[in-house]
Amino acid sequence: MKKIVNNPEYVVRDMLEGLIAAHPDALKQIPETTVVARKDAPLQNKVGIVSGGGSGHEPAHAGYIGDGMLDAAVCGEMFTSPTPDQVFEGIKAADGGAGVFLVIKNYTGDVMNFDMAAELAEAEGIEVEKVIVNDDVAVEDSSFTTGRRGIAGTIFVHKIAGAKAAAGGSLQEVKNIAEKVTANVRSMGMALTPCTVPAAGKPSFVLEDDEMEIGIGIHGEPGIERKRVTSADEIAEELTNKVLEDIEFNRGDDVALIVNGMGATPEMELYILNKKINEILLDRGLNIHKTFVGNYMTSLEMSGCSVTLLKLDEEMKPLLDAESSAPAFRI
Amino acid sequence: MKKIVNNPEYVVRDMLEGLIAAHPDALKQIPETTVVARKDAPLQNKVGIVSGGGSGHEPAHAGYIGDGMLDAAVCGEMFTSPTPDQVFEGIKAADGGAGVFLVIKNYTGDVMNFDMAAELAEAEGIEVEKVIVNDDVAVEDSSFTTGRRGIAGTIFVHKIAGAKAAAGGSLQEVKNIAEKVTANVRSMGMALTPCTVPAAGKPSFVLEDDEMEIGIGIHGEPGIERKRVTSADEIAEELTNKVLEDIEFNRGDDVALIVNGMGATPEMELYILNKKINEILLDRGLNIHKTFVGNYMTSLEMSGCSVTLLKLDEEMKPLLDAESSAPAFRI
Amino acid sequence: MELTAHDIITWMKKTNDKIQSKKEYLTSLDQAIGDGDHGINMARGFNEVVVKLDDSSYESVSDALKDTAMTLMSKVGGAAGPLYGTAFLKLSTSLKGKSADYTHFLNGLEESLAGLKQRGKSQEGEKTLIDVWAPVIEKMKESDDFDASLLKHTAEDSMEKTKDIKATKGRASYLGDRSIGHLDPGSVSSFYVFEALAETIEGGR
Amino acid sequence: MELTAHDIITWMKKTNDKIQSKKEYLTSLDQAIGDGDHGINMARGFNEVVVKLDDSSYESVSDALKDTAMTLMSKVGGAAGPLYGTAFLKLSTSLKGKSADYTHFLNGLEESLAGLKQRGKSQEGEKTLIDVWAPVIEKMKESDDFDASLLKHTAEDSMEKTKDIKATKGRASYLGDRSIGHLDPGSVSSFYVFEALAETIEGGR
Ligand SMILES: Nc1ncnc2c1ncn2[C@@H]1O[C@H](COP(=O)(O)OP(=O)(O)O)[C@@H](O)[C@H]1O
Ligand SMILES: Nc1ncnc2c1ncn2[C@@H]1O[C@H](COP(=O)(O)OP(=O)(O)O)[C@@H](O)[C@H]1O
Ligand SMILES: [Mg+2]
Ligand SMILES: [Mg+2]
Ligand SMILES: [Mg+2]
Ligand SMILES: [Mg+2]
Repeated sequence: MKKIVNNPEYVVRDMLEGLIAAHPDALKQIPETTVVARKDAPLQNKVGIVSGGGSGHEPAHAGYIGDGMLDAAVCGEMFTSPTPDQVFEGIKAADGGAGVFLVIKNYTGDVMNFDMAAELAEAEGIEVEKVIVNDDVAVEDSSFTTGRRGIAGTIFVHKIAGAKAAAGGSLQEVKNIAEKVTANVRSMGMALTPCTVPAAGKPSFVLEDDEMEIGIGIHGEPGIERKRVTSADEIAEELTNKVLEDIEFNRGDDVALIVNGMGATPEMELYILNKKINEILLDRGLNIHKTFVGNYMTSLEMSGCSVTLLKLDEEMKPLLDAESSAPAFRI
Repeated sequence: MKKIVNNPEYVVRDMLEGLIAAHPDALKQIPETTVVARKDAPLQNKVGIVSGGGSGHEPAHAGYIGDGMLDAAVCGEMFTSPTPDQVFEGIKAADGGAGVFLVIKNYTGDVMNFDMAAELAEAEGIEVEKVIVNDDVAVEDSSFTTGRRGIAGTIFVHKIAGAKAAAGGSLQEVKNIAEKVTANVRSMGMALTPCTVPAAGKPSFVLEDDEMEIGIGIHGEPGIERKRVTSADEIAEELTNKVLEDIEFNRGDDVALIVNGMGATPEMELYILNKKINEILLDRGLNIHKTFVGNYMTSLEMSGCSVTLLKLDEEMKPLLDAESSAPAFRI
Repeated sequence: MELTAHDIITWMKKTNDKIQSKKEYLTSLDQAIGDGDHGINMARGFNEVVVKLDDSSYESVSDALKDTAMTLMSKVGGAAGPLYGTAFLKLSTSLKGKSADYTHFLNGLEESLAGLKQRGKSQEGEKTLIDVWAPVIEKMKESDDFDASLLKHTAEDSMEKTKDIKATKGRASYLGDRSIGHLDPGSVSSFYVFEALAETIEGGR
Repeated sequence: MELTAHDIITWMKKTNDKIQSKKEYLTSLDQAIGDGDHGINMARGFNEVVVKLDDSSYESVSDALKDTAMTLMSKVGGAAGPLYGTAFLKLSTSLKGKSADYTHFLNGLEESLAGLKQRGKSQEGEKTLIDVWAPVIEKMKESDDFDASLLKHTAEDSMEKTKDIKATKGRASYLGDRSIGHLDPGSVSSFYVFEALAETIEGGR
């Protein structure tokens, strides 16, 4: 394991200190917690938007705090959902009297911890609503299972729900639009190399020099299929086609695209992927409204990528385009 | 070599197509060249700012094109300076009649190719000035050698020279401020792992599992010292102290800081470094005006980091703070 | 036999000892079919439980269990945190104002199991820690006093059986059939909990 | 003996063959003390030179050399591109309107060397391709006609001597003393250029 860290047990604590030091005017840490919030939070009479989850996905989620996006992010231990008391602190930090909206990625731990926090908040009279993002088409969605995971598509939920709240939307309106985004966003990822949780000290799985793993999660979970590394064009096709299959995309639809790096993949490779993805989408007659290429939802130093598509409508489009001051998603 | 690429010979071509596809409203590629320019270039009566160099350092340099930064970036082959004809195309694309300013990193190839391009441009009546950035303190600066390399500090030159040009500065004024930045910016880097040029197919050097290389360049050049991996705090100390030694930093000085990732290092680790760097700078009585943490000047999938410090004065400060619409450096 | 607050502290210390020494093993089980943090999370959480229990003095079993629950809830995180937190909280609530004799304790464990199922929206047979808690409690119902050896063996057998189950809940469910052949990490940590309980009972004899 | 435009084409084709077959070797030399692109760059450039020369027909040696120079300049990049471009451009300019007999050709090479030094702001002994060009030209001055074997051996010896030099120019200079013990990649490619010239002369006899 080669990492630039001090004590592996304190990576999250150290990171948060370095994060706040880098953005002293925009961010603050709620004392004695792992909650990061806008410096000026809570905003009176604005619905507060709170997200969070395990750490190791940077810039998710603290990088998405800012005007027009999140009010607070709750940072768990490495790949570990934060606890209810921490999420509750995040809710309190974001509560300006108009209620708080939780963006939760669909993992058992996240759902349980955020739900318990919501119960605590409601007991104190804070109105709380939530959305559970489940964009990962690598995983089967069925009522008998845990359902699909939440991955990079979550960023679009942050953005659009955040813009709605910034525009004065009510808690219910924010929830409605967040649910619409969730219903229309799909993603799929792959990895060339695994990642290593600092305190675990060894990689989450092992891939041979000529192997890649398709359908990878963002926590070093093994994917759904292991095969020989193919070309960028073939990878782009495999991921994009899978994403396009899951919900109906029709000629003329407006879409927004994220070509996401898993952490160690150079931007050059992401742009090479984007070339092909672009061709595929144009071939399908889709109208690419906006493209985002970069590291948005990472998995430590995993190398690989994911493709996210959001089918837009006239309500979502201006909200996606609205200004955001979040350091990792300036618009 | 594990990479998401098609034919390794065409990585730059493929990347540029994907880049333009992602930023269709902001960027254009000059046909038949590897020059990327602002969509609206050339801007009449504004000094054009052109940078460039070998590819493999993304987001450098095309990511720094935008209002308040570069007008054009000339993209060479992997780690290979672009040729004079290409640089000349970049100069023409940026020339709005007020002259063109070249930001060159101090490498023999870059200096020669850009100089020859400048001669071609001058022969066609375009006024050209330049600065040669040499911020890397890992390398000895002496008149008998090639001198120090240009690395991440170049971004500050782009930003401040770009802001001066955007504010209506003359070619000479742009040159003056760019030279001031160059005189006041220093950097130093290290690597945990090497990188592999796609067409070369094997890594530029080999490090054992417990080794790191200090004083690394951004082209897979070996560094100046190989040693056992130490903690984040020790790495931060070693790099920062070396940077602080080279020019005089006095208590009360304003500085701007870049904690730069080399490509494969997770943001988490960069923030862990920033925590310690911050402490060191505050201990020295320096006033950290602005901090930038992220992948700014990379070396493909190398893992490692560099630390850049710019000593600011009252002239540079507002120019650094001025707006920029460049995708990789939004301010 | 009746458990005392002191027994609860012993139970948690023994659990902690096991989890600390099996931290890497639990993590490697979770790397195989999950995200590789179960050992790290449980070790962090139970370490804090022991610190908390050592710093306090307890009149009742219920109070000691409540602090255990609250500490796990706020220190473990992930799926295991709310689950173990809920299980011990239900046990604590059920024993409130009561002696921890076999019947009361067993009733409490039944409440724990119900809490686990509700919190996890899951049932037996989904390859989760419920596949240890449920059969252990079922077996305990056949007896009318603590039986250390029965407890331990039932927990151990049940844990081992999780190997053959296909996961339909938790992170391992993403693997579908590929989850078969691996032990469920949460079931292994639950085995340590019951093994530690068995040893506490034996020591208390 | 006098070189013809056709000889120049042969020279460049032979150079290209060598460089293509030594592409990886050149790259690995550059990985050791540079950035690992010298073989890739030279292979790309000389390949284009051959395409260009094949597509055209030349009246004079100077014209063929000019296209060679311009192609290298616009296709190689890095340090080698402007350097080789300059060297062949100076040779072309010097031979303009002249026959490529030994004296004229040698004068031209001297112009090339001056151009290399000026472009690279460098001298002999700095571990660059100048350490092949300079001694080769020096040696040629002792003779009054093309001598293939002398050319080849001088180039080869000079190339090998770069191993012992400490680099003070180019990327290898960053390594300081650590550059000693490695061949200079540009000197090796320059050796191929002169070896190819020697073979062209031999063939032309
Ligand atoms: N829905 C569920 N119901 C009951 N137990 C579950 C459920 N989901 C997961 N578990 C248990 O939690 C364990 C994983 O815990 P842990 O690794 O700490 O959490 P995470 O999966 O969030 O990383 C699993 O091995 C399983 O026993
Ligand atoms: N200043 C210089 N003067 C003469 N030759 C030089 C100089 N700098 C570099 N070279 C030559 O160029 C070669 C490197 O070429 P190449 O690898 O293509 O360029 P780069 O160093 O830009 O990657 C060196 O081996 C050396 O022979
Ligand atoms: Mg987890
Ligand atoms: Mg080069
Ligand atoms: Mg886990
Ligand atoms: Mg080179």
